[in-house]
Amino acid sequence: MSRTPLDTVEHAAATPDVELPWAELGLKKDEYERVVEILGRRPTGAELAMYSVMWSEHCSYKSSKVHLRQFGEKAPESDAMLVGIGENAGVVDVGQGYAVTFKVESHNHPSYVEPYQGAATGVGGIVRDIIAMGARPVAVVDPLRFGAADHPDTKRVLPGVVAGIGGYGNCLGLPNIGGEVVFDACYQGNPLVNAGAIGVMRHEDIHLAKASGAGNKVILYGARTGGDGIGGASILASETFDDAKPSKRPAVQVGDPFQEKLLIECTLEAFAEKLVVGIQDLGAAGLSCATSELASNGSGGMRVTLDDVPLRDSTLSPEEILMSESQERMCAVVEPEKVDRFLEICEKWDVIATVIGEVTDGDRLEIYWHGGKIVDVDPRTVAHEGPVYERPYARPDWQDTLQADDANKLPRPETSEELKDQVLKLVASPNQASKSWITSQYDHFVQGNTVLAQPEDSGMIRIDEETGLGVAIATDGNGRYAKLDPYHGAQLALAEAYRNVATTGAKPLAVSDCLNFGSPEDPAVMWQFAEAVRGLADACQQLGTPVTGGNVSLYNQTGEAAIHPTPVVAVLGVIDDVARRTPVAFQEEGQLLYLLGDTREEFGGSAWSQVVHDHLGGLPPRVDLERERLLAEILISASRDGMIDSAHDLSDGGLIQAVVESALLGGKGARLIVPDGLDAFTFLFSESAGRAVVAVPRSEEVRFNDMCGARGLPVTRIGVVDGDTVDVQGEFALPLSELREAHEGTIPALLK
Amino acid sequence: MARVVVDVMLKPEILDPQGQAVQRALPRLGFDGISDVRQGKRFELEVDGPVDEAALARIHDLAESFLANTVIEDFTIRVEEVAEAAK
Amino acid sequence: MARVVVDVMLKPEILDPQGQAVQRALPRLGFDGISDVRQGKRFELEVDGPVDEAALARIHDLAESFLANTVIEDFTIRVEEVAEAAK
Amino acid sequence: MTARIGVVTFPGSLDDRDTQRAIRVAGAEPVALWHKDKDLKQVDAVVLCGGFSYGDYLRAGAIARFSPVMEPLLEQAKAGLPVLGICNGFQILTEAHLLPGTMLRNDHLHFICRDQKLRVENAETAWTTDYSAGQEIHIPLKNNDGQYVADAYTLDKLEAEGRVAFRYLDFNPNGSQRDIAGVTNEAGNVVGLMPHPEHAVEPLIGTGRTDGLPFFTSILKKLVNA
Ligand SMILES: Nc1ncnc2c1ncn2[C@@H]1O[C@H](COP(=O)(O)OP(=O)(O)O)[C@@H](O)[C@H]1O
Ligand SMILES: [Mg+2]
Repeated sequence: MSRTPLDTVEHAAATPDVELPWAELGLKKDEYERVVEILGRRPTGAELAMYSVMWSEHCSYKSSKVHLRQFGEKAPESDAMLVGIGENAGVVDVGQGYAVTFKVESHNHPSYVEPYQGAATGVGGIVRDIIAMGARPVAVVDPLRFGAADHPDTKRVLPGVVAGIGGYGNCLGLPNIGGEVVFDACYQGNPLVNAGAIGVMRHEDIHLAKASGAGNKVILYGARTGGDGIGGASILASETFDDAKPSKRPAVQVGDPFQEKLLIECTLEAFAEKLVVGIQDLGAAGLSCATSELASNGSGGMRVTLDDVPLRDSTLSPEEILMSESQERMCAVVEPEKVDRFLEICEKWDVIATVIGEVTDGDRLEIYWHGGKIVDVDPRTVAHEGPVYERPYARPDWQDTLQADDANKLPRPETSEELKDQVLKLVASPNQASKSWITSQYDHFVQGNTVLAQPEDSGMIRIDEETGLGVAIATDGNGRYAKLDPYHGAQLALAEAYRNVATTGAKPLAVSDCLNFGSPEDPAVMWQFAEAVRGLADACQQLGTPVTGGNVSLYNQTGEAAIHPTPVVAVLGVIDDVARRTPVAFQEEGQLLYLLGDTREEFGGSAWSQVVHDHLGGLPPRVDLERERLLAEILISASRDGMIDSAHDLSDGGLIQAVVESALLGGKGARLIVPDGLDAFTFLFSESAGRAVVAVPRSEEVRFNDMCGARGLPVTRIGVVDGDTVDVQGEFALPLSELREAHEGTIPALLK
Repeated sequence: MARVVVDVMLKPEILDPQGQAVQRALPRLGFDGISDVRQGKRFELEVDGPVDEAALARIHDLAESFLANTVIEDFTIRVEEVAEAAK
Repeated sequence: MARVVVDVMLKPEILDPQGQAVQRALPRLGFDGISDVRQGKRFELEVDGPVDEAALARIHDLAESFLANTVIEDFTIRVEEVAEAAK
Repeated sequence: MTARIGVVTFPGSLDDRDTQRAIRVAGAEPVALWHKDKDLKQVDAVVLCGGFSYGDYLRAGAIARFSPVMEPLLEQAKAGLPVLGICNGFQILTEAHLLPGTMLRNDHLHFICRDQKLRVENAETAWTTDYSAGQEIHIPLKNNDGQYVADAYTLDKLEAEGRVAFRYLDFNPNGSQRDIAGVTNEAGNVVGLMPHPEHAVEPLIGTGRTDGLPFFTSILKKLVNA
C-alpha cells in the first residue's frame, strides 16, 4: 500500500478505484465486497487490515459458528454458570463466594513452525484471557499431540514445545497440573499444542471486555508493539501452509514471560483498587481485535490515536500496528479520574502504559494517524458481524468401511506368555508410557496450593486455605475414537475428563473445549466437526455440565491428509475439602481392589489394537452417560466419606494399564483375579467406558458394597493390593521393577 | 587447529527480552549513554585441520541447521586469527 | 553512534554444559572434525557518542561488574567497525 | 513475642506468597519487603524467595542483585542478620558474593521439578537447628540453573569448614559439584539452597511432606530466644 498520501477515510472515499490487496490478506472476493457494502465506500488500508484479521477463521469462527451455537442452545440449567460463552473465558461459581474461570486454546501452527516460541506464546495467550476476566491465574494444563514417537521431526518439535510451555509457565509462577501427550502419525505435520489455564477470583471481581462511559480513557499497557506475527492470525488460520515454501512462513512471535508476570501483578493490583471499567487482552489480531471488541461490547464508540502506541520498531505502518501480534499487551478502560492511579501502578511494576484513546458517545470506532482519520467503522461489523458460512458437510464414504473393520476380530493372545508380553508392550508404548520426562520439566509446586498434579487423574488446586475448598481439572481427547465415530468420540472425550475429575473426588461442574480438526473446506472434515460438536453438546446437556468457552482450530492438515478429528475436552470440578481428595497410587497392602462398571468386549480404537496390531477400525466403546454420572456420584461419595484410599479411572489401555500405574506410583503390587464371566484378555485390555478401579480398606468393605448395591452400580471384587508384582492369577506375574523399566524407559530413550 | 566463531543474534525485528532486561537495568547501575542492548550467543568451534572453503561451507550448514534457529535468528561466521585483546 | 561488542565466555576450566551438548550432537548431524565447542554470550551495545578511552573504561566496568560473572566467566570487549561478512 | 521475618519481592519473584505462608505456619510474622525499599523495616531476618527475578535474564539473580533493597541487606547480613536464599534467592546471594560459588545451567539443560532427597550436613546454622546433622529429608526442587560450581580451593574450604549445609542424596539433579545443594557463610547466618523448603510445610500440599518446616521453626526459635 502506498504511503503517500495517507490513506484516510476521506482519501478512500475520493479514490474508489484504488485496488487493495484483499486476497493477499486472506479475504475472499465476496467478503471484500461485503466490507465495501458495509462502509459504503472502499475501505482504507487500515480498515482492510482490521476486517481481514477479524474476519479470519481464527477470529471470526466463520466455519464453525453455526455448529457451536448448540453449546448455548443445549446448555443445561446450571446455577454455577456466572459468565458463559462469548467472553474471554467462562466463569463458574464454586461456592464460598469464589468464582473460577478456565479455558483451553490452541497454538498448533505456530508451534510447528517454531516449537519453543509457539508453545510459549500459547501459554502466554491463554493466561491473558484469564487475567482479562479479573482472576488470578492459578494453574495451567497442556494437552499435546505429536507425530509418531520415533519420527525424526518429533525430536525437533516435542522438546521445543515442552521447553516452551515450561519456560513460559514456570517463569510466570503457574503450576502445571495436567495435560496429555499423545503420539500418532496423523499429527506429523500438524502437532496439536493446546494450552489451558484456570483463574480464581471473588464473585465481585469479575471483569468484562467492554468499553462504556463516554470520556473514559483507553489505556494500552505492557510490551511495546513490534512487527511480530503481522497477519499471523489471518494467514495462519485461513489456509494450510506448506513447509516446502518457507517464504510463506509467518513472522513468529517471541514471548517474554517476565513481562507477562509483571502484567499479571499490575493488572490484579488495578482490579483490587477498582480502577478498571473494562479490559481486554491483546492476542490474535492485536489492537484490531481489542479495540473493536471493547467498543462493540460497550455502550458507546471509541476514538484511538495510533501515534500514541509505544513502538519497538518506529518504521511500522498504521496497518501493521493494528495487526501486530506482539505479546504481553493488555487494553484497559479507565475512568478519567482514575487514570493517574492506574498509570502509577503500572510504573510501580515497570510496565509501560499509555492512554491511546477514549470512549465516545457515538457508536463508531475511529482511529487516527498523523492527524488523519484512517478508520471509521461500526465496531460490531468488525468484531461480531463477520461472515458466517454454512459449509457443506457429508459423511465420508470411507466411514462405513472403517467401522466395518472390526477390532474385536483381531487375533488375540493365545497363551499366558503372549498375554504377558502384550501387557509389557502396552505399558511401554509411547502413548501409555510414563510422561514424567516431560512433566518433570514443569513446576508443579509453585504457589503452594497444588494438591494433585501429574500423573494423577486430575490436577487439583486448593483455593481457600481455611476451608480447604479446591478445584480440579482434567483434559482428555481420543482422536482414534473420534475418527471411528466423531459423535461418540467427542462424548467419550467428555466422559473421560468428567470421570477423571470425579475419580479424584471432585464434582464436575463445567466444560471448556478445544476442537482440533482438518480443513473445513473438505465436506468430510466438516461432517466430523459437525458430529463432534453435536455429540459434545448433547452429552454436556445430559451430564449437566455446560460448555463455558473454548477454541476451534481448523486447517490442521497436510495436503489432503487431515489429522484425526481431535476434540479435546477440559472438565472443571469442585471439591469442598481437598483433604478428601483421592490419589491414584495404592496406599496400603491388603486393601481390596474393586472394579466399578461393566466390562464388554470393546477394542475398536483401543490402545491394544494400536500397539499390538497397528490397527484402527470398528466402533469406539459404547457411551452411557447415565452410567458415567452414577459412577461419578459413587466416586465422590466414597471420597467424601472416606471409603476408598485410592482410585484410578479406566481409559486407554484398559484395566491393566490403570492397575500398573497405581502400583508403580504407590510402589505396591497387586494380585488380580479374573472375574467370572470374563476372559483374561478382555478383563485386562477392554476399553469399556464408565469404569474405575478403587482400593477399599477392609474396614470399609461392607459400607462401600452396600452403597454401590443401593445405587445400582455394578461392582466386582478383582483382587488385593499386595507384594511387589502385578500378578494376574493363573496367567502371569510381572515384577514392579520390570514394569517400571518398561513404563518409564520409553520416552527418555526416544528423546535422548 | 583453528578457531571458528559463530555469532548468533536474534533478527532485528524479533523481540529480545534478555537484551531489553539488561538495558533497563543499566540506569540503575549508573550507566547511561547506551541506547540499545541485544544479547545473542557466541559459539567457539575448534576445528581440526585447515579451515578452507569446504570446512567453512560445512560450518555454514551447521550454523544454519543447528546452531541458529533461522526462523528467528541470524548468524555470522568468522575465523578467529589471533587472540583478541583479552580483558 | 557506535557498536561495542562484549563477548562473555565461561572460563576454560569451567565445564560448559551447553557447548558440550552441541558437541555431542555433532556426530549425529554428520559433522566431524570439530574437537571442541564452547558456548557463550554476545552483547551488542549501541553507544551514544564517541567510543573513546573513557567510554571503553566504563564499558569494561560494566562488563566486569554486570555482564560477566567473573567467578566463572571471562570477557572481551571490542568496537565493531564494519559489518562483518553476513551469512 | 514472635519474630518478624521479611520476604523480598523482586519483579518476577514467584514464591513470595508461599514463603510468607510458610513463615506463618511456623508461627512467625511475615513482613513483605519490596525490591525498591531502601530499608528493611526492622525485620529480624530476611528470606530471598524463589522465582525468576527479572526473568532470570542475563544470569539468574544478576539483575536483582543490584536492587535498592540489597544495599541494606548486604550491610546487615555482614553484621549478622539471618538471611535465607531459596533457589533464585540463593542465586542472588551468590551474585552478590554473600555466598561463594555460583550456579550454572543444569547439566542436562532442562528445567527439573522433583521431590528431592537431601542430607542436612550442618545443623548449626541460623536456619537449620531444628534438624540434626546427617538427617535425611525430602524437599521439592525446581530450577533451570541449579548446577553449583566453585573452584577447587573454595570447595575444599567449604568442606573443611563445614559450610556445605545440604547435599543431594541418591540423585544429583543438576550436576552440582560434590552434590552440593546448599551452603552457608562462615558465621552461619546466611544460608542458600536450591530446593524449596517453603513448598514442604503442609501435609497434602505439594509432595505432602512437611520436611521444610524446620527451616522456619529454627529461625523462629533462634530469634525468640535471642
Ligand atoms: N503434557 C502434559 N502436561 C502435564 N501433564 C500431563 C501431560 N501429559 C500427561 N500429563 C499427566 O499425566 C497423567 C497421565 O496422563 P493420561 O494417561 O493422559 O491420563 P488419563 O488417561 O487419566 O487422562 C495425567 O495426570 C496427566 O494430567
Ligand atoms: Mg485418568
